[in-house]
Amino acid sequence: MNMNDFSATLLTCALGAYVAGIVGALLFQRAEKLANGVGFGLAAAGGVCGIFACASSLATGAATASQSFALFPSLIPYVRFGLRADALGCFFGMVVSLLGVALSIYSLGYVRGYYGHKNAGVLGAFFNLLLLATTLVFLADNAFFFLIAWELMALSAYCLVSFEHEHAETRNAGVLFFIMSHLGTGCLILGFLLLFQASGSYGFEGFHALGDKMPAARRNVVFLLFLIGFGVKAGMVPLHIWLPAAHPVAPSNVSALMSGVLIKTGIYGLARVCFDFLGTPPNWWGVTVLTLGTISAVLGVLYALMEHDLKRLLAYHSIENIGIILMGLGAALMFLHSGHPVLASLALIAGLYHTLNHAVFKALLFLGAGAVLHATHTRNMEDLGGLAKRMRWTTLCFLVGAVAISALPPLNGFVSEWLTYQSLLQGFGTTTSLIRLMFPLSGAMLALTGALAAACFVKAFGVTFLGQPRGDHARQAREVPFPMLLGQGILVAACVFLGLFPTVFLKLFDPLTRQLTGQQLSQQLTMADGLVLSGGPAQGGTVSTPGIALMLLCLLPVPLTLWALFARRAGTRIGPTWDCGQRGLTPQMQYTATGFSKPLRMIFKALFRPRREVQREYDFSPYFTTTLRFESHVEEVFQTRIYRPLRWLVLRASRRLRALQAGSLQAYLIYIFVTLLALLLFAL
Amino acid sequence: MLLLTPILIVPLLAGLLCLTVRAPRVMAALGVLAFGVTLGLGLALVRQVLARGVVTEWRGFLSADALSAWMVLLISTVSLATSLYAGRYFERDVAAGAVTPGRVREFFVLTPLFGAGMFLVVLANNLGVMWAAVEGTALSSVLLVALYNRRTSLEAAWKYVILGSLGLALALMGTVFVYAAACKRNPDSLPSFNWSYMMSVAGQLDPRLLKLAFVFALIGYGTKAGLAPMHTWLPDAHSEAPSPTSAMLSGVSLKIALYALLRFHILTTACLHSDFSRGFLLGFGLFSMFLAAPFILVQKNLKRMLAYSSLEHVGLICTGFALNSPVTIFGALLHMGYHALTKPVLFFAAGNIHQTFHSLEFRVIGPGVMKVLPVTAIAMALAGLAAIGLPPFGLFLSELTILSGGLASHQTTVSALILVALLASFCGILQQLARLLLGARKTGGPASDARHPDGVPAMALLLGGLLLFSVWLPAPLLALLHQAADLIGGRS
Amino acid sequence: MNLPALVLQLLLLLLLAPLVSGVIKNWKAKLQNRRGPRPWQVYFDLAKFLRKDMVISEHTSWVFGFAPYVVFLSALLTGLMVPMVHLPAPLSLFGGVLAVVGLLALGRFFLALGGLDPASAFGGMGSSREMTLSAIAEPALMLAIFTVAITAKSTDLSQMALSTQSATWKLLNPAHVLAFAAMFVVLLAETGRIPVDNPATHLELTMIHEAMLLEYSGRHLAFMEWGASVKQLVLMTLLLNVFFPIGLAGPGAGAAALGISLLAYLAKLLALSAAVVVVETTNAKLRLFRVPDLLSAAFVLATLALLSTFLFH
Amino acid sequence: MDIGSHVITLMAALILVVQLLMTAQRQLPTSIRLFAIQSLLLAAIAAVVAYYHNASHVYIVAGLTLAGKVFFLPWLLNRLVQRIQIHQEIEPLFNAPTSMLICGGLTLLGYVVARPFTSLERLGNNTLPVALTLLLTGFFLMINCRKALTQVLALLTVENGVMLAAVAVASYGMPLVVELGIFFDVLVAVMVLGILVYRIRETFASMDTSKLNQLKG
Amino acid sequence: MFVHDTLLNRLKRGCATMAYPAGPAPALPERHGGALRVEAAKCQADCAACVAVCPTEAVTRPPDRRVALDLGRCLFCAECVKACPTGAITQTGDHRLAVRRREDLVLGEAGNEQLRLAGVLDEKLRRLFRRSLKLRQVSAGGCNACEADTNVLGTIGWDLGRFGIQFVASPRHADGLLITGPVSKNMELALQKTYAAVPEPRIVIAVGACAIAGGPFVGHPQVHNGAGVLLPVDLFIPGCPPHPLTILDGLIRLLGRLEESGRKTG
Repeated sequence: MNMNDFSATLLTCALGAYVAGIVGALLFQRAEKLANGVGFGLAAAGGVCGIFACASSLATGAATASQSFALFPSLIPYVRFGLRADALGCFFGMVVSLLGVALSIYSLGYVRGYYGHKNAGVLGAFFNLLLLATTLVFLADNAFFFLIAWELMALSAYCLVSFEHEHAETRNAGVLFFIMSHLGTGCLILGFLLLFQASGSYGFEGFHALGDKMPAARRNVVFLLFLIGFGVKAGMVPLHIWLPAAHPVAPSNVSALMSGVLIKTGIYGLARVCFDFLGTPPNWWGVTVLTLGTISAVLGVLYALMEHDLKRLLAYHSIENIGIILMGLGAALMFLHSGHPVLASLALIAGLYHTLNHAVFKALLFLGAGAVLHATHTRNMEDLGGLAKRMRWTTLCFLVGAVAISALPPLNGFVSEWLTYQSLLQGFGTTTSLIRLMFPLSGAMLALTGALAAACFVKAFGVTFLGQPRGDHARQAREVPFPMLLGQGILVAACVFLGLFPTVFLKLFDPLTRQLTGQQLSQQLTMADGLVLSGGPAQGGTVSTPGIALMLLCLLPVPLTLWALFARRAGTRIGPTWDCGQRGLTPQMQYTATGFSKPLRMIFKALFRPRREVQREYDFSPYFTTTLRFESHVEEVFQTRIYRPLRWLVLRASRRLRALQAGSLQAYLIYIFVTLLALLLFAL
Repeated sequence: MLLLTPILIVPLLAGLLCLTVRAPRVMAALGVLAFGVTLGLGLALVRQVLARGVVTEWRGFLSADALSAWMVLLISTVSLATSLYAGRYFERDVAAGAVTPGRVREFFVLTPLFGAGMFLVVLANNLGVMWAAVEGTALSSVLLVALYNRRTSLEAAWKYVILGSLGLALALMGTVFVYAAACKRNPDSLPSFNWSYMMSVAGQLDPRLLKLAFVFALIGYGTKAGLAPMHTWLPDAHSEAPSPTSAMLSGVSLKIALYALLRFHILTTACLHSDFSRGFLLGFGLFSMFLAAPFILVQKNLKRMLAYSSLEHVGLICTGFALNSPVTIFGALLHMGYHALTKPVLFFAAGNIHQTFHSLEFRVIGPGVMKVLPVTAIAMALAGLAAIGLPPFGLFLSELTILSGGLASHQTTVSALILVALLASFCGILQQLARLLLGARKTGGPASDARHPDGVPAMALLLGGLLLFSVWLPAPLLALLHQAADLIGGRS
Repeated sequence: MNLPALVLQLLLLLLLAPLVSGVIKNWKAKLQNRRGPRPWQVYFDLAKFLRKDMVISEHTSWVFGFAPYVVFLSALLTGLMVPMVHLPAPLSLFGGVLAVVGLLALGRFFLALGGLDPASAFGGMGSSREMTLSAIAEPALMLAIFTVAITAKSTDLSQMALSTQSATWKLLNPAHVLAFAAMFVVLLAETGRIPVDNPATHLELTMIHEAMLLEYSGRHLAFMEWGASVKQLVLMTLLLNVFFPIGLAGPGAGAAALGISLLAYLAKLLALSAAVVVVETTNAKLRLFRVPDLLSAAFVLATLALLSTFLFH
Repeated sequence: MDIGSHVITLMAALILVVQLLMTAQRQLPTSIRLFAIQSLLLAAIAAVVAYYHNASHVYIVAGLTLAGKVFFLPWLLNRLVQRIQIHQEIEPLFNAPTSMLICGGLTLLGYVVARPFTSLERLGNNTLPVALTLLLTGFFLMINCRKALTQVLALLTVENGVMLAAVAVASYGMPLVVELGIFFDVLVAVMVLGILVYRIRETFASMDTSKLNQLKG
Repeated sequence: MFVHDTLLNRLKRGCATMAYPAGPAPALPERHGGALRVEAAKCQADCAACVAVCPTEAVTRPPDRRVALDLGRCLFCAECVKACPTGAITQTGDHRLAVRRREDLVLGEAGNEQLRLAGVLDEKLRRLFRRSLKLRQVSAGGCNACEADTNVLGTIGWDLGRFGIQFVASPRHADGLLITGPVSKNMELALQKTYAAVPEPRIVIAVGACAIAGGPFVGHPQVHNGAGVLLPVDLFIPGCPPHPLTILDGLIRLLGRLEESGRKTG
């Protein structure tokens, strides 16, 4: 049984596990504990099979030669439910399976919070359906099956987002998500149909390098359609408004899955279309994707800084990281245009490696936020604080996630951003036109984004976990049950492993880059048998995260010897925090999340247009106020400038159109009469 | 062995029997029995049609080709589900005093007649008889619409009958002109008015006369089919009629008029060999789809929203036929089937909601129907998702077939417009249903009545059928649809 | 990487860093016409702090105790990656300029968390301002690095120094001068010098870097101060050896060459310190929300440097 | 042969005149009577056609039209008028002169549309344009008046127009079974309309259809 | 341009710091009488002129014992010198007033007509703080005279920094407290908390009569009569306010940076 069949059977049993998970969760709805166990247990099992299937087919290079196999015989004539585990599909399949395992284990603990008032079985069922649909999206091999899986994914995500549909805010977020996602799918349908028109069949093999055969104008239209369609799902800036609305209201394990994997389907789509289908791209494609990526990155992090709702903050960070991934893809497209396949595959590896990293550390952060929510029942950072001493392990996991997302050295965020920097740097030399200025400028913006992300996560981690608890919820917080910690632990291990041993994963990218750009870079990028990561050219600069981690440990004796020499007799005393001799620090005196981001709000006033209202009530003199109400808002430019006016226009037009059906029989008769006369006069 | 006549006679008999029977439960059973038999006969007819192409009886007076066989199936399925649902529906209505037992009897008499009329339309070979049958269905449904005798239902019935009869008068003018064209060909003998005869001589008919005939038929039958701008009666009639009737109206009666219009379209294309009739159908179809979307978006009444959604689906089916490539016509026929399975469920659920909340205004029903009527809400959610074209259900399949057919025949702009219209109505319906079904119950309003939810067997039958046929298209059904598609495309 | 070079550079780093900040304090005093503390005063302070006890706030978690070690070690590690005396820096294989920037960011990240942990308002304010200003300084720093990296076609510091060393006219190249100016402004911002932040102030409300250390005492404070001075030395060395690599000993240099290289390095270091002292004494501290204008000026300088890489030659 | 066509042309013109009269006046009973005259003329034309083409079934058609539309329907409508005691048509949409002008325009349109087909008629040269005009003016009459009963009458005139077209254009009317089907349908239609008018009268206490405008949007 | 002129001006002025303690101490203003000297032997039998005239009862003459002048409470107004008929109390013009123990401040007994010089810290503390002493100044209700004089030490003339002594913002960084002011009730808690915030080993320096014994406010209900009541004080620098030279002398003597013969050390 050669490798291809092995991974195929494993894949089928993974999907089978998900289906069993759905059925099991629905069947045992009444017995909540059983439904939770069966549902998420099977999801975890499916995830494990998925990881082995994809990893094995990627590692053994079986992915490149894989044929598509029908999942089950299709009873509908021209629809073929074919799966093809090619390199790109396997890579993303691995991402979804890895997250599936970690999140399912986490959910075993998290869903206990829902016993009694919400139906855990339905949550388990839809969770499995989402995993199933996402895996099918990655592995589908014809447009029809892809669209079916895509819509199923959107549908199950909608049901999961509006799981706690008691609050109006959740319902609106769910509807906004589904409508924008479906408008995106509309563009995808049109795009695929245009490809179908050009290629004659639905199969993805038929679409390969179809772009070169299509007329330029139509090819650009197809590209724009796919950019919009997948951009909506990925959360690119102009089309991102659903993301900060939908993720916070969803249950935490779901928002982790959505942030980790769902928005990656958009990236998968873009990669599949731009690199596999549309052949060598014109230059403006790459420039557009790079610019949108940069804008998404900067705006994403700037808006994240202004949030004091933990999960909205993480949602905006998803937009930022998607921006970074798009920068990688955009750069790769520009290199493909200027005929530098090696550099293109470097940029592509940077983008896709960041996809994997983001999936891991964003899910980890959402799980952390979920744990905080589970313990304190609030997402508002202004009521949290001091959780480090009460939730020791969640704090550690969240810190690892925070360090990873801020792209700080030993962990995986740094590695993928380092690769992105390398590709942007080497990109400067590829053309002589002024376009090459974009690379260093977007590099500078990436640096700004990285630093702002670090600032944002100092705020998020510091205000939530350190200092004194600001509300009594935070004061009574207790550590979350073990499965939740295990879920986070797996992702922490993944973060550390991805960070310290990037060269191991580069080998997995070989079949992928060979399929998309025809290059194989893992030898070129690894030095010193896997410990050092090189940027490509000989003296082009290297980095070795294991080396950095090792040296950080080896340098530890320096402070220890200093301690031994000088400070052996020094003691430690626990005392109150220094408060300039006042009567003692109250939790309200601590720096709040809003306060922390105040300098940046002042600096970027033009973008945020901050508004603050202070209402003062006093009895007899304005100088002795009895109550003070302070409110500060940051204007979400896209909502107030683009989407709200658009929506208002549409509704006003529809209301005006309603006057057509005003109830008078005469008017209706006149409509028919006029139509008859028009036809008689003009049509004959 | 006679097949077509029993299809007509059985519902007729059931209708008349209901006059004599006392107990409403028996009348409902009669209805179910009648349409059960017709469904069985329909299946037999399908096998016959696949075997012999066209089945005729009474020397060609009744004839059934693939298209009419398919219509018979749709009519009997929808009517069966309706009568299944109507039994318990009217029990509750009578208990609530909304309608007198006399009226219930009127319902159970008229519905089988309505069904019989529809059967006659699809089986009649003679265009004149077809017209009379459509007139018959119109008249029987008018009294059904006016069943509740409220001010609004009378208003709806009046508009329905005036606009309907006017439309049919124009349709009659179209039929007369067709017949005139036939007479012109051989003035001496009295030509037969049969459809089969007409098709055989289509080549020699006078094109100008046929154009005029098609124009009148288009306006006439278009009004009955609810194509915009002649659709104005549709939301009023479908929202004011009792839910079983509006299910039949929306589910299949619109398609009957479309069937008649199709006959004229086939005839005109066969005679003119030009895109004359296709262009009109395309224009009216697209116009209906685009007109429905804004109304759905700002709709305040549940059944009116469902009516506009039917308008949009009929528009899509009409555009599907108008694109005139075998794949799109096959898609449109498939869409007819799926829509006939989906829409009644929505109306049954609306009926349950109407009887529980005594209103159809979104404001009054408010959020949280899921908490009050869980089974109805789930059925409505599933049917709603199907109606807006989401994959697990067949409508997505048929919509995509129509679109891919359109693109395969290089009519890209039209397909793009169809897609835009579908997206627009998707947003409207999703937003309204989400606001209605989800959410916590607001204070006051009926408590969640735990009694056995009604109409479940009917809804289950239809939803089960929909899910079954979304996944599995049995070979005979496929052959039938291909045969019908060739018929419409003028290639058989 | 050879061990003796690593240990030597480590010792040089540990000893030289406090000396440089001592010299800067002394020269500043001299320019204020007072004798001022002796340059090696910082050693005494550090030694005393190491010996002293520690008072730790009751609200702090393990992060408070962990932060000083991260700051100190990350600063040392960046020191080992930057070529000071001998061209390929001991750990140049482990990371180029991007790794240096990343490690400095890691140090700053934990420094800020250390500031937030004791739940005091000053610590929060300090970390908020530190993270804000460093975020605004980052694009200018990265663009300056990009300018040099582009001309040297590598992000490895040793490679950059070599490429600048090879063409002597490179010192007067406008791109280099502009990039140096931008990096100098960023140096002032990163090490908390006068125009951005006043290291010797007592007013807690005006502090940026000091505010985060208010709660630290004993050896934690020693490691923090030492780490800060090492970070300052690293940034200065980065500036010097990338833009003015005169006298820097090549890969196979002998003892004499190393000696000359050390002397040249010390001379350059003192020159740069003099520049810093002059800036500090002749300028007043900018208001907090005027600092971004200064840093955007640095960004413009860096952009001009980037443009001039291909406009003028 | 030509006498027949002359007679038919004359009667068609008369039908048109009756139609214009009906548009102009407002009294309900007179409208019913005018409708009866119009049906009579139509039955006469059918009889003349039947005579010249000695087609027996057309006689039956003529007889049925006579029985049904000249006697039975007017009787039914008059009984309805007595029951609901409303005789006066209220303010129509367009006042008399404008509606007459519009009818003129519609007649012109009818002739323009029907011109290419006049060759079809073997008896009477312009009965088809008249039929078309009858249809259009009947349509306009329905738009113009607001009384439910007048709308029914307008509908019947439209239906007369169609029957006239059938008689004129088809060599000698349509097959009998079709004619019967159409005839009975018209009868049932009028009965249903009568029931509805009666119910509206009870619930709305007035016949003004413009009050029927609660269903909006 | 601006930078150029500043630099030239600064370089022209050269170093403005005084040579003390290497060079001679700057002259005290003449009004400053310096330390007092009490020779009880010259006292007449029952003369109590000085007791009556002293504003803070610094001078006491219990019936059975000889006159005793508590320099801690003395405001150096030199009224007693003027009032003493026999010149038992005289001003020596000596600026070295700092003492290590409170009782050393009481003059009049046979052996200690004059103040002993402040002794050096014990060996462990001296080695720790000899070259680097960071003090946290706490003004516990003082009239800002002592604070001003302490502040003067930071100017370019005195330049306390050259001895490694520095005033710091946070008590956590400090090695000791320099307290001025009579420790009012309001400031008691603040003083206690600041003292608690300073990590061991720590020293306390009381500057000025108020900090030592309450100064002019001695005995006031809202005052704790000096820091000694609350905290273990290591160095007392009397004076109201003590001349900067006295404070400087006390500090560097405390750290053992001043080797000088002459008077005994306490």
